[in-house]
This record gives sequence, C-alpha cells and structure tokens, in this order.
Amino acid sequence: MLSNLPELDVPRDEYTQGKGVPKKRRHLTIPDHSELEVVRHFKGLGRANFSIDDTMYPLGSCTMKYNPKISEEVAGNSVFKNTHPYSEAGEELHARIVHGLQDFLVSLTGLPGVSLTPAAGAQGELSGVLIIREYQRQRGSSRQVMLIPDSAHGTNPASVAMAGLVPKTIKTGPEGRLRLADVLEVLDESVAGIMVTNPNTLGIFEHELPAIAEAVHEIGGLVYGDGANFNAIAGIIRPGDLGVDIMHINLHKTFGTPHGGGGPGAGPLCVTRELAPFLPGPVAVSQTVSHKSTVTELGNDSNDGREGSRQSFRFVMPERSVGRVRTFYGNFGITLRAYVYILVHGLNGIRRNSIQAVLNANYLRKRLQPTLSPAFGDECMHEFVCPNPLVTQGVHTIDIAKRMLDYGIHAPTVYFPLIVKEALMIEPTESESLAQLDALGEVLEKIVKEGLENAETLKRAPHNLPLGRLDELLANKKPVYRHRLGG
Amino acid sequence: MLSNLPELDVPRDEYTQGKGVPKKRRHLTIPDHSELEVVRHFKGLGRANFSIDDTMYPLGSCTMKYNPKISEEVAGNSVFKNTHPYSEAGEELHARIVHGLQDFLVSLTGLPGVSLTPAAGAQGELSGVLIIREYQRQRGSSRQVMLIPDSAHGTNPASVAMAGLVPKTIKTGPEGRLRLADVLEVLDESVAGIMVTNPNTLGIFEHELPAIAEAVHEIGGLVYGDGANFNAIAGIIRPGDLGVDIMHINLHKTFGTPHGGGGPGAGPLCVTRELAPFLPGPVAVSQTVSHKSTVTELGNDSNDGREGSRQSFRFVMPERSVGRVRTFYGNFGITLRAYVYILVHGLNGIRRNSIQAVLNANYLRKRLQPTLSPAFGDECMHEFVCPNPLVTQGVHTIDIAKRMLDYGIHAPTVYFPLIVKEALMIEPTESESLAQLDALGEVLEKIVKEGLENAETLKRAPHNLPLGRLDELLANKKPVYRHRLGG
Amino acid sequence: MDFIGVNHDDKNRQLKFLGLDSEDALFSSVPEQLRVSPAADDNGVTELQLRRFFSGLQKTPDGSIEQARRFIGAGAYNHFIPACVDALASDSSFTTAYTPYQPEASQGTLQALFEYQTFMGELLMMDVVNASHYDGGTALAEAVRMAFAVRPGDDHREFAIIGRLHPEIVEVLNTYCSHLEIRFCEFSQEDTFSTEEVVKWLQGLEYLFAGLVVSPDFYGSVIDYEDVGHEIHRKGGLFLVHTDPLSCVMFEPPGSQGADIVSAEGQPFGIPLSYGGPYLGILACKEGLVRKLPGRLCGETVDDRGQRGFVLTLSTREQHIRRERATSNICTNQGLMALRALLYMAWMGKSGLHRIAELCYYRANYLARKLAALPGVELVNPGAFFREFCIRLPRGCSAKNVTARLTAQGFEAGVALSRFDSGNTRELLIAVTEVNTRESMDALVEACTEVLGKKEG
Amino acid sequence: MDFIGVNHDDKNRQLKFLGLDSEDALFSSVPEQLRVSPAADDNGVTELQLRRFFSGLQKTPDGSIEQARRFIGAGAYNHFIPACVDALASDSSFTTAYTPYQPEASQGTLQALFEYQTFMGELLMMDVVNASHYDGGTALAEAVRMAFAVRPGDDHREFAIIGRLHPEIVEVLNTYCSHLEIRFCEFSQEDTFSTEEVVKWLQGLEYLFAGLVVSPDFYGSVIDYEDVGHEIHRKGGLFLVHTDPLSCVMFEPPGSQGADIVSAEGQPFGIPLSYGGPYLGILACKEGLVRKLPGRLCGETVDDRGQRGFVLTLSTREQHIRRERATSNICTNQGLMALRALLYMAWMGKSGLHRIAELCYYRANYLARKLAALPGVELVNPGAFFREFCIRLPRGCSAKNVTARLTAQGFEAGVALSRFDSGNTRELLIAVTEVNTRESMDALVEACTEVLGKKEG
Repeated sequence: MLSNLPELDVPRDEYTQGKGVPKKRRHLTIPDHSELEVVRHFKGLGRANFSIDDTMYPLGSCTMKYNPKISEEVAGNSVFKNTHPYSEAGEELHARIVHGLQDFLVSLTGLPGVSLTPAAGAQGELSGVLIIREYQRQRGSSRQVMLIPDSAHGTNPASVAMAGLVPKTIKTGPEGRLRLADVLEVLDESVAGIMVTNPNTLGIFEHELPAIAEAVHEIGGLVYGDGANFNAIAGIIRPGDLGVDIMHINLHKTFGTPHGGGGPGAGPLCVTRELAPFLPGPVAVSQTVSHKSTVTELGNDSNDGREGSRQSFRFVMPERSVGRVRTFYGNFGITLRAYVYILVHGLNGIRRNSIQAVLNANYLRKRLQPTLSPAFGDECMHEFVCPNPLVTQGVHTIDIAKRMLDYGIHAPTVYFPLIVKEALMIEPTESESLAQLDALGEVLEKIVKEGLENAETLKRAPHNLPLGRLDELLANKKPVYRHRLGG
Repeated sequence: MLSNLPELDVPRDEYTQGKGVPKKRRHLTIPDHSELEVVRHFKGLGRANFSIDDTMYPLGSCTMKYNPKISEEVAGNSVFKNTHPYSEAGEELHARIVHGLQDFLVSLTGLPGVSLTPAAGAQGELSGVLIIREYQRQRGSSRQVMLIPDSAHGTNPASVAMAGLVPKTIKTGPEGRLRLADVLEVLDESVAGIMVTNPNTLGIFEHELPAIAEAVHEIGGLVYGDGANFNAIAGIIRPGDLGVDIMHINLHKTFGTPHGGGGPGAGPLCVTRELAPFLPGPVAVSQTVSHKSTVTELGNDSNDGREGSRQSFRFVMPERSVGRVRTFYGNFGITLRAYVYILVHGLNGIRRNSIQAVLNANYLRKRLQPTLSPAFGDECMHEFVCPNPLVTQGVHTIDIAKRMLDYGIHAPTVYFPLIVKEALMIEPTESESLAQLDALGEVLEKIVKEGLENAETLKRAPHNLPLGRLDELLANKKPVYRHRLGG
Repeated sequence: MDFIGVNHDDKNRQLKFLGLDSEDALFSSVPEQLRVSPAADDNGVTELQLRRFFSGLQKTPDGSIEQARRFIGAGAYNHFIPACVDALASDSSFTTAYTPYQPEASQGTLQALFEYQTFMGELLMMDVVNASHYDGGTALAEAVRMAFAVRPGDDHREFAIIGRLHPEIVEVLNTYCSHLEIRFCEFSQEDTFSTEEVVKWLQGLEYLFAGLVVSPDFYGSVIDYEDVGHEIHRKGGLFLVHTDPLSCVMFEPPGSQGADIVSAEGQPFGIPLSYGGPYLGILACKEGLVRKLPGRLCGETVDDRGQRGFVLTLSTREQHIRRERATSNICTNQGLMALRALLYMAWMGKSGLHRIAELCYYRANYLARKLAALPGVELVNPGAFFREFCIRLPRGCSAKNVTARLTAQGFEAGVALSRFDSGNTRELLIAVTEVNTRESMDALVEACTEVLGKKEG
Repeated sequence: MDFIGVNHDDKNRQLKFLGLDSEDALFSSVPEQLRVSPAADDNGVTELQLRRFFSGLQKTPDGSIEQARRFIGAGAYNHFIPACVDALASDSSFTTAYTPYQPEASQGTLQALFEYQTFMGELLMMDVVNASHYDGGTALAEAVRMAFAVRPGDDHREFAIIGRLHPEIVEVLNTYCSHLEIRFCEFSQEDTFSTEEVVKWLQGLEYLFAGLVVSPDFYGSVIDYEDVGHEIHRKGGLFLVHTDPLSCVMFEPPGSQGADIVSAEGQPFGIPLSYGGPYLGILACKEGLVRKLPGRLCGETVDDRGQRGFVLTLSTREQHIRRERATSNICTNQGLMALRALLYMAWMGKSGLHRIAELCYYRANYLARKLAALPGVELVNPGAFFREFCIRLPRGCSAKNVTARLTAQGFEAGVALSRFDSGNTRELLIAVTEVNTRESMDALVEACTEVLGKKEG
C-alpha cells in the first residue's frame, strides 16, 4: 500500500556528528499485498473462530459474557484513541476516568485503595504478593510462606514464586471448601499470607473465609483475594467485609471488556487503607478546586455552567509504592470500557448480573444433574464442575469438548480445577437466555448418550468443522513457531 | 432493551384542543430480545452471505469492486452522520462536499452541469428522460420516441415509459456494436433522443457513437449516455467528447461505494451547459467571498490562516428544473464516500483503475477463450459476455453459476444481456489480483470439464453450501412475503 | 440498563425449577450480615446519557449544538440510534454483498429483507412490504402511480389528499406524475376539522381514482381515518396512507384502518440524519395489489432438500425482465437502510418501540403546551399531533430571525416555515424526540420567553 | 493512492500474455483524439492528508493540537494507522473470542498469532517470538528474569546495560527483579562512545550473566552492536537487545547481530496511543532458549486428516500446568494488539514499512539539524538516532516552560525530561514520525526561534 503513504519530503541527510551510522538492513521479506487481499485474508480468519458474538462460550472461570457495543463505541472516540500518555492537556480527562473506575471498585470491594496499573490479573497478583512481602519486610519480618488451596488457579503459586516467596498448598475439604481447621494446622509465624479465590474454582462459596481471615490476621499474615470469580458476587458481597486485605479484579470477566484471543485484560489491585501506600502506581487522585463548571454531570441532564467547586484529577505515585509494574498508566483502553460498563449498569445492574449469573449456573447445574453429576454439593455460585461421566466408556473429557464444537457450542473449561479428575467446568454467565441454557443442556445430554452408545463418535470429533482434531503432541515434539518466508 | 431507554419524564398529558385523539394501538407483536440475541442473529446472517470482502464477485455490469475502508471511516464521522438537512450551520460544509464531487464529475465526463440528487442510476435515467422531454417541449416539439439498443439495461425502456415517452428498439450489429446505418434507418422527426451505454453491456466500445450523436443532434434529438459502464473509461474518455448530452453515473460502480444487498446507490446526472438549467435539484453552487481562511486545503500541508478570498457554498434549485426527484439533497452519505474515493485516487488514480479493469477483463477473456468463447469480437473493455458452452450437454447457465458457488466464487451475471443466449457476463474489476483472476479461470475450466463428464454434478449444484438449490418457481407460485408473528 | 439474557418470565421459571421463592435464596449460604443491600438509586444510565456525558468531558465535542437541544424535524428526525445497530449495520458481510441474484450465496441479505418485510408489515398491519425504496417521497410517488395504473376508467383522474404533505414530497410527486394528467384535490386544511367534513368533501369528487390520508402530516397532526377510507372505497378508489412508522406504534396502523397502499419515510428507525440521505422509502400494499407493486420483494421457499430459504420473487414485475412494461424503473433499492430499520426494530422490540413513541408523543405535548402559553404564541395544529407541531409566533416576529437568535443561544429550535413558503413568516415547526430531555425543553421555553420578550425590528 | 489488485510485475505479465506493448494499446479501438491525456498532477492524496482535510473542514475538530504538530514520543509514538487496520481489528470474531483452548474452534486467532510470530520473527530475525506480552517494559523485565534463570553460576549476578533505558522501564525492571539480587551495571553514557570502549568496559565485569543493548535508546540513539554481543558471549553471558520494531526495518536487526533474547514495545505498529495502553510487549529468543521463554506460543501441526492447522504449544512452561515452577506467572496476553501489529505489517508490506521508517529517520534528522542550528541549542545525542532525539536548550531556559509556551501556539513540542529527573531542566526529547510533515517541522522551528528569543524569567 505504498501508494497510500507520504513521499519523503526532506533530503536523505543524516545528521550525525559522533559515531557512525549503523549498518542499513538489506533484506526484509514481509510481502506486499493490496488492501483487498489483506481484508479477505483476515475476514476469512475471523470466520474460522468461534466467538461470544457467534455462539455460547461457556468456558468456566474465563467468564465469556457479552461485551456491549456501546463500550466499543466510546472507546473508539478519537480523543481516547489519540491522546499521548505524556500529553499535559490529557491528564485531567484521563485521570478523571481512571478515578471514576477506582471509586466504583472501592464501592464494590469495600477496599479503599485501588491501583489500575496492573495490565492483567496475573500482574495484579504479582503486585499483591509484592505488597505482602514489602508489608512484612517493613514490619521487620522475613516470612516467606504463602498458603494456597489446591483448587487455585496456577497463577497463584506462579506469582508467589515470581515474587520470591514460597507457596504452600492446602487441601480442599470434602465439600469442595477450604476448612478453617486445615488452615490452622499449617498456620505459623512463617506464613506471610494466604491466597483465596472466593467463590472458589469449583464455583463454591468459601463460608469459612471470615474465620480463616481472622486467624491469618491474628498471626500477622495478610489475606489475598483472587478476584477471578468476582463476577459471582459483585454488588452483593464485598470481599473487604470477608476479611480480604488485597484483591485483584479481572476487568474483562466482571465488566465485560473484550478479551479476544487471550487479551488484553487489566488486573486492578484493591487494598485496605493501611496497604494503600504500597500500591503500584501511578494512581489517580482528586482534589477540589473552585471553578466555573463546564463539565457535564452524568444523570443530570442540565448543563448550566454554574460557579462552584469541582474536582480536579491527576496521577501520583503512592508514597511507599512497590513500584511500577508497567509503563504509563496501565491498559487505559480497558479501564475505559470497564468504566462504561459500570456506568451503564449502575451498581444495581452489576448486582443483577451477579444474581443472574448464579441463577443461570444453578439452573443449568440442576437441569444437567441426571446427565452430569457435579463434583461437589447441592448448589453453586456462577459456575460448577462435573467429572466426566463417560470415563468408563474410555471417553476423555477432551472428546466431549470436541464433540460440543460439532454442535456449534464452544466447550467448557476442561481438566481444571486439577482436584477434580477429568473435569468439565461450566460457566453460563448472565448473558445467555433460558433457551440457550436449555440448548446447551440438550447438547450435553445428546453427547453423553452418544458416548454410551458409540464412543468412537466422540473420540473422532470434531466432524463438522473445517479441521478435524489437531495433533497437539506433534506440535510439542516437532515445534514450528513460524513460517520461513521466501527471500 | 427497554432498560436502556429513558424513562418518561413528563406527564401523560395530551394537549389537544380540537379533534379528539386517534385510537391507540392495542397489539404489537415485534418480539423483545437481549442485545446478545440480536448480535448473534445478525452475525449469523452475515456469515450466510458471499461479499466482496470474502471472495471474488465477478458480477458483470454490477461492478463489484473493492470498497475502501477509509471511505467508511470518513462517513462514520459524527458530524456527517448527525447533521440535519435543514441545519443552517451545516449547509456550507455539506454544499462544499457536494460541490467538490460535482466538480470531479465535470472533469471526468466533460459535461459541465451536474446534479447529485438522483438516488440511484434508474432515478438519474428518469430525470434525464424528463429533461429530454422538457427540452423538446420547450422547443415546441412533442416528440415521443426514444431509441434504445436491444443490449440495453431494462431500466432504459422502463425509465422512458415512466416519463411518458415511447421506447423503440434498435438491433445490435453483428460485431456487438450499434451501427450508424441502423440508427439512420429509424431516425426521423418523431425521435426525441437516443440512449446509449458505452461501453455497451457486451463490454464493447461503441465506435460509431460520435457519428450517431451527430446524426441525432442533426434531427434535433438528444443523446443520453447510460453511465453504468463508466468505470471502463473514466479518466480516459469523456462522454461529452463523444457527443453525449446527458448522462447518469452509478457512483457505487465507478467510485467504490458499498451497495450492500442492492443499495443504496446514487445516480448523479451530468449534462451539457445548455441543459444545466433543467437539472433536478437542488445543486450546490459556489461564490467567492473574502474571508480569513481557516479551512485546510487538500494537499497543502500548511494551515497559516492567511487573509484572502475563499469560496462559499450553498444549495439552489436550477432555474428551469424538471423538479425534485427526492426529498432533501439526495443520498449525501454516498456522495461523501464517492468524493473520498476520488480524492484518494486523484484523477490519475481513476484513470489507472479504468486501465487495469480493462486489462484484467482482457486477460481473463483470453485466458478463458479455449473454454468459454466470447460472444463477440477479439477484445473487450471492462467485461465480456460468453454464451454457455454446455448447452448441448443440457446444462443451463444457471447450473454453471450454482457450481461456481461451490468453489467459493460468486457467479457472474447470467442471462444478460438478453441478446446473447444463455449468457455469462464476467467483470473482474481492477480490484482483483492476477492470482485471483487465474483462480477464477481454473474454476471455470474445471466446471466446464465437469459438465462435459457428468452434467448432473452441475445440475444439482450447489453441493457445499448450507442450502441446496432454492425453488424459485415455488416462491412465485405460492408467494410468502413475510412471517406471521404470533400474538 | 443491563445485558442480561434471561427475561422476567423465564427468570421466574428458573426460580420455580430450583424451588426457590426469591433470588435472595441463591445466596442463603452467605451470612446475611455479609451481604450488602442494593444501592436503590444507581440503576445505571442510558446510552444516550452516556454519550452526552463523554462528549461533555471533551471540552469541545464538535463545536456545535448539543443533541438534546436540536428540535429540527420536518421529515428527518433526530432519534437515538443504539451502538449495537451501528456496529451490526457496518458488517462488511452485508455492506459489500450485492443484490442477491444467487440466493444460495446471499441468504444473509435475503433473510434480513424477509425479516424487514415481516416486522414492517406487522407494524403497518399490511400484507406486503417491498424490500425498500429510495425515500418516503418517492415511495409515495410510486404509490400514486401504482393507484393510477389500476384506476377504474380513463376519466378517473382525481386524487384526493387529506392532511398536509411535506412541501418537498409535493414537488417529488409532481415530478413523478408530470405527464399523467392527475388532478390533485387537496382537502382545505383548517385548524380543526372532523372526519364528517372530509367525507362530505370526498362525496363532491366525481372522478376519484384514489385518496390519500397523510397522518402524521407535515405539521405532525394525526387523525383516525377509517371512515375516510370507507368513503374512498365507496367511490371505487384506492385508499392510500402516508405515515410514519413510529406513530404506528402508538396509534392504530393503516392496515387496521383499511389502507390499500401505504408509504412512509423509514429514517426514524435507526438511520442517521446524514444531511438528508440515504434514507428508507417504505412501500406496502394489500396482497391483491402485489403485481402492481414496484421494487424488489423477498419470498420464502425451500431448497432441493426441503430446507427453508429465501429468494427474490415476482421479478416479472421488474424492469430487468419486463423492460418498458415494468411497474417502475426502480432497480437499486435501499437494502442497507432496510437492514438498519430491521436492526432497530429487533433491538428495540415492542417494549422499546413503545417507550420511544411515548417519549416523543408526551414530550411534544408537554413542549407544545408550554410554548402555547407564551404571550401571543398559538398552536397552529391544536388537534392531536405526534412528535411534531407548528406554532405561530406573535405578530411582528419572524420565525427565521427567532431561530437565528436561538441558535446563538445553543438551540436548533425548529424549522421556520418561510423556508418553504415565504408568506409563512411566523410559523415555526418544532419536533421533539426521546433525545430532547425535559430539561432541554424547559430551557428552550425559557430562551423563547426571553427572545420573544425583546421585540424585533 | 490506489486499490488495484494486480502489482507491477503481474501487470507486465498480463500485457505480455495479451501481446501488447503498452496499456494504451488496450484502447486502440478508440480514436486518439477522443482519449484524454493523464492529468499528471493529480495522483490523489494519502489517508493521512484526507483525514487532515476533513478534520479541517469541521471547524473545531477536537479542540486540540493537530496531529502533524504533535512531537511527543518517549516510548509511545504518534504513527499513522490505516483505516483498514482499525476496521479489521474491531471484527468481533476476533475481539469476542477467547484464548484458543479448543484450537479446532479458534483457527482464526491461532493462525493470526502464528503469522504475527512469523512476521515479527522475520523483522527481528529471531527464531521464536511469543504470542505477546503486556508491554515493552514487562517484556524486557521477563527477558532479564529469563536470562537470570539460565545464568551459569550462583555468583553470576551482574547485568550490563548499554544505552539509555526509558526511566519507567527501569522502574518496571526494578519491580520485577526486586528480590533477585541482580547487580545492574550501566555503561556510563557519554555524548559519543565507540564500541571499543564498551567492549573494554565489559571486560571489567567479572560476574556477568547477561548484557543488554538498548537501540534505539531512550534518546533515540542507535548503534551497531555486533561486537558488543560477541564480548558478552565471550564472557559466557546471554546477549539481550531492547529495540523498536520500526528501527529494525532500517537497520540490521538484533537477530543478525547475535542477540539471544530480544524485547521491544510494539505500539508503533498500528496500536493507538490510547493514553498509554493497551500496548504490545514483543519478546523473542533463539530456539535453544524456548523452554525458558514465558508466555503463550502458537505452533503448527496437522489434524487427523493431515490438514495443516495451528495450536497453542509448549504449554508445559506455563503456570496453568507448572504452577510455581512456571517460567512466569503470565496468563493473559495482548492477543488483540498482536493482531493489530500483524494487520499493520500485512497492510504495509515491506515497501510500506520501509517508507515509514525512512520518513521517521530522515525527518528526525532534518528537524534535529534545524533545531541544533538555533543559538544556544545543542543536540544531546549527536550520533545516529532513529525517530527521536534530545536537545538541550540554552542556559536559563526551562524545557517545561518552553513546551508550555509552544502548547499555547499549537504544538506538542516534546517531553521535557524534568518529568523524569528534576535535574534535567533544559533537556527536551523530540519525536518525529510520518505524521509530522515538513511544514509542521518548519513551523516548530520558527515557533522555537521566537520562544527562545524571548528570554524567560
């Protein structure tokens, strides 16, 4: 598309006084294409994807809820797209939006300190563990141990290791819950803190968390809440009330930001007042200035330019910050979409989402019970986990998953959590209609029936997609990471 | 999506003093859906379409060229989307753009009068025939006959009939061209004018048009140029130089505006200076005013706000206008996209498009010659027409067309022009790559081979699409125009 | 606002299936004191409010008058368009496809057209809706030509018009019918009139081939017209109605009042103002008239395996087959605009459409009452009106000058009718939609009070 | 500008096939005098010029400084993004899909990632590129951790840094490595230095586990670093390079200069400024290090019918399998940003990339020369630089005040380095890209002349 680019309008002069100019590159093999060729290629790739906008995508723990179009519209605004992070003129507007989301997260978590800089949940976790380490260090303690339930996401132990602390596993109790007794058994002065996901990855609410938190606090430890499943309780339960000191939130899961192909996301960190000075930065702060108001207020449809005081916004580094975890101000584009999402829902709308997510999961859970018996208990929060009912037929969970694709529904999360053998982890989200929940139920019933009658149908799935089952072993054994482009 | 709409914030008061309030409606059966349901439904419908962005779409005469993304970006600008046609503040900006396109069309056609109000080619034709009628009437003539070649689009005779004139058919000569001799035979004082498509619908340039035009002018008639195939010659040949007095242009064909599902389009009308006062209106005019310049100039990258005179723009009705053919100012959104298209190409770019369109058609024509022998001559302009080579196998053109769909390429135009039996009318456009032209060639070769070996494969096509061949007869015999929605 | 997929009834079904008496019971395992009560006052904002908020944050949104303060209508209306409609309508699978000549490769476009025909037919209560026309004006012009083509005898050249037509539509009608020698007879529009008066007037027309009711008319007036239709039918004429799709949500639609042919401008349904186009001509008729209906039609059929599908149908009416004997020369339609109208109706649903119609109706009534209360201002169409009304300013006031002064105060206050008829100096046509908040109406009244208080030269 | 599908070579092939010696011959049937000659001066405008024209037509585009007059860089650059990239990147088939856990249902995402790995690998000349990281800063931090994980011995804790790192990246590096007891040794940056000096300095480091070259560095300086890499390898260390993808179009890329691990910020490739994020962390390594590479990787394989396809691979390195023994905790990537970079590279092709790189390079040289000619102004990095350079204003001038005064004149003139180090009061970092026209550069020089002429308090 060279014809669409500016011509070089200055001399080919190199203004170097000292060292010489580095060697110029001779070959670059990236091919030239017409715009239409580019469009067709990528439109074709798009057609080769399942997506929420196409079909149900009940990936447990990943929370594939609907991403509203209005969020994309706002984020597409040229002012938001084109402002440089060091633009002085842009700081007020952008800090105002970041501050707005910080405030909402305070309301929802009950934790008064928030930083939006972490670029993803895992980075929020790392930041949180760094805070725990720093907090202990400043107390003069060199505690190293972080307690982590065996149902936790792999990021928990990985983040702990990355921060130089030592993860220690606690077994989940027989009801799929963490038990105070089990925690007390390992709780000693070496423990820097505990990481708990609530509801946990089995979709079960951790009743005993308040008591566990009390015990951990008592020995001088901190409680980290993994917010991966916050979408089950947002607007209903504030993690701060449960004794959580630090928590990250995956914005895409709870607040419907697009997460195409695995990212970008954003992993804001919320902490108690005591820990706020440790937050990674910068964070947005407000101060009151007197001014003639020209800024519109949301929900107030008049705009009368009255005199008065107003809030002014800017970014600062928290005083004892564990540091920067990312350049600039985090994933602002994601912050903006999440802010829009909360604005249009209101806190009540977020609450309604949580309730419906839980209702949908329980409905589907009960509807499927004769076919797929859940691993634990009688009820769930926003998701539930079932062991593969066809193991005796020699059918693996992956076979069920692949067969679902044939029926035009994406598979649930499989083989996680690790404590349930051959797990299927189903999360319908609040976005799906009753008809769609029933459709998923029927597909699973049909597949289990097929598995009982003729296991081969499942083992050879998918049958109806452009590609059959892909050989992942080969990809690992003889890895090919890229094409070799011709000269 | 009721929850996303404003609440009623005024009393349910009806302020009527005279007649009563009409009866309120009781039932409306349009269903309520969630946004996600709407998205999935329509995304699914999109997937059920072939489109230029997916695949080659060589519909002859329809000119399915690439629609640049930059045109959509500019047209998506909120100022253009949200300005009311009676907004006083908007007139200058919008008239400036309309005037800009008018100017380009003057350069390209050699015809100095332009109106952009006709909403489509057929409406441009109707307007043009009305001008011919009015012109003759003002000369005191009641001529009724419009000469039209038998290769013409059906809109030509239909527009003539609609304007109350009488179409008379002229036969195409043996070389696929209109002959002066044949025209002279029917040319008399009853003839109000002639309508000629050049290149004609066989993709052949009408050599004798200048001579024919001279003869028609001599007897007091006017020459109407159907601009449906203007994309073959734009930037190379100016219809005004060939003796054309009036001409419409289908903006989507020559200037790449989207024409999804059959429209919208736009059919500007270009005329000689003498006929300009008859144009349908309003048209944009400019006048020079002295002013401090703040408007950027295209191609001039400085913006220095110098003093000076500048053009000012507004809309007026031509003085002896045949009238309005549409409310407001025509399809401004299409005008805008065509303007962008010409701006980014420049007049040279438009010329390059025409050359490449003709080159691609000739390449494909020659490449296919052993398989599909063209109906006429040795060369073509932007498209060519071949009779079905499998007639003796009992294969109809429609069978070839359906089989092409199986290979992922849209079919050419079929059974048109009517003067070629079982025609296939192929227009590759300048947008396609050589590889794609060859791919089309290979597909057609393969299909003709299939037809010779086993005609049933073609007669039962398509085989690879979600639907098999649709029963058009049934749709005509027992027409169903809509669902009946449940109460 | 929410994006929850399960509707109210289905939610109750779910709770029942689970044996729960309330949604609270879902969280019974969590101690009561750990659950927060809902913040009753934060139910979120609408897309409209959100857009306003963000454009306010950027100091100079587009340097122009804010949407809530734009009261211009006169045939093109400033309605809310959901982000979802814009997003889906720009899918290049629709925009870069062509007329569905090969239906097997164009089921997306065809099914969308069929659904448009369905929803629009339902809205108008008409049997057949074509797959779109250029705009409301040309749709009406084609409707008149269509009626003329089936007129009972050569001498039947009278066409009755009841209700004010948009002046530009009158011009289009004249252009389209310029050689047909139709005598257009307009019922002289008084400030108030009764159906009986219209019926009586109609009885005086001897060679009627059709009659047209315009409702809402150019000034926004709406009437019941069933009796008018009866009288037109009694005289052997076809009964035409030119209407507005949104008004059909609120009032009895043309189909249930006996209309034979209906035309309308579809712009209010999800189509941007775009300085006047592209818009959507809606054209509908009774099944018996379908062979005379111009434009494309989509029909249902089956494929060779018995699967349901859609095709273009009855194309023998069209120019590419019938040439000079076609019902019209129309070829290009406004397919993408029909898609937008369909997307709009699908997104809104009956509940959303009803809310929009109510907002337009009651807000217009609210504003009209307030403005008519200003000294010297009178309502020109004091009968029922929908979304739009016309006021006459006090003696000595020019509507053109008043709107110019209101523009300086940040209002597009309406269309001064001197634009169409230089004699109408004091008339101002004002449209009110769901975008015009109560606050903006109150502000307009206040600004008018001030501007009208200062007498002009 | 054009949208023609056939390229130059293929066009010649076509003409040859047809036996024509020129394209004019295609029109030989049309008499010469009826053909117009090309209007040599109208070859159309670029998308950039077009956008500028239309935003100029609207009197207050966004009330802010026009794009051509924005010279801020410092790690985030104001580049042209083709409309096509925006249009394709917003396709919800990509945006609303998830991590491709079921590859058969996610071939679109996977193939795009594979093509990103291919193009980016080609650009950097590296064997393996991962499927994206949060940003350039974290990519570098992970690169250092990766190098630390394979260090030859427990006492090898020295990490050499040659070239100026972005101050915020230094902070990220400190955060990520806070407990690793790495000793960061920075080569003291002089105004000019030779490779020999660096090599000599390196020889003085005893316990090196890796060395990093930053090129272009924070001030835009670029160097040849092959010899530096050799010396680091000689000392048993890994050779890391932090670079910019666009600079690799112009200069020999890290892979051909021996780099083992490469990190970079991918924002310049089609990713909007968006107030600092989301951006794209690029992380690449030699094949032998792949088991230590964090982040997702896409690999090629076949299906059960032998058809080629793509899957996520080597996931045994990742946290969801290896938990605390994973190479990193990273899970979420920046998939949509990798898609944007891919779209950008595909749209540009090598020709477009080369043009963009040339524009940035030669325009920056042009502006630097002009500014350095102003009285009292000096270039801080007078060696070769790419797209960005740093000037020191005359004594008594504060860069912060000067930029504020230039803002009032409609320029974002650069980043005053006092932002990062309050002692650097006179340093101003200026970036130039293809959006900064020659006219805008001349205007900036003129404005600077004026502002610097008036001495400040």
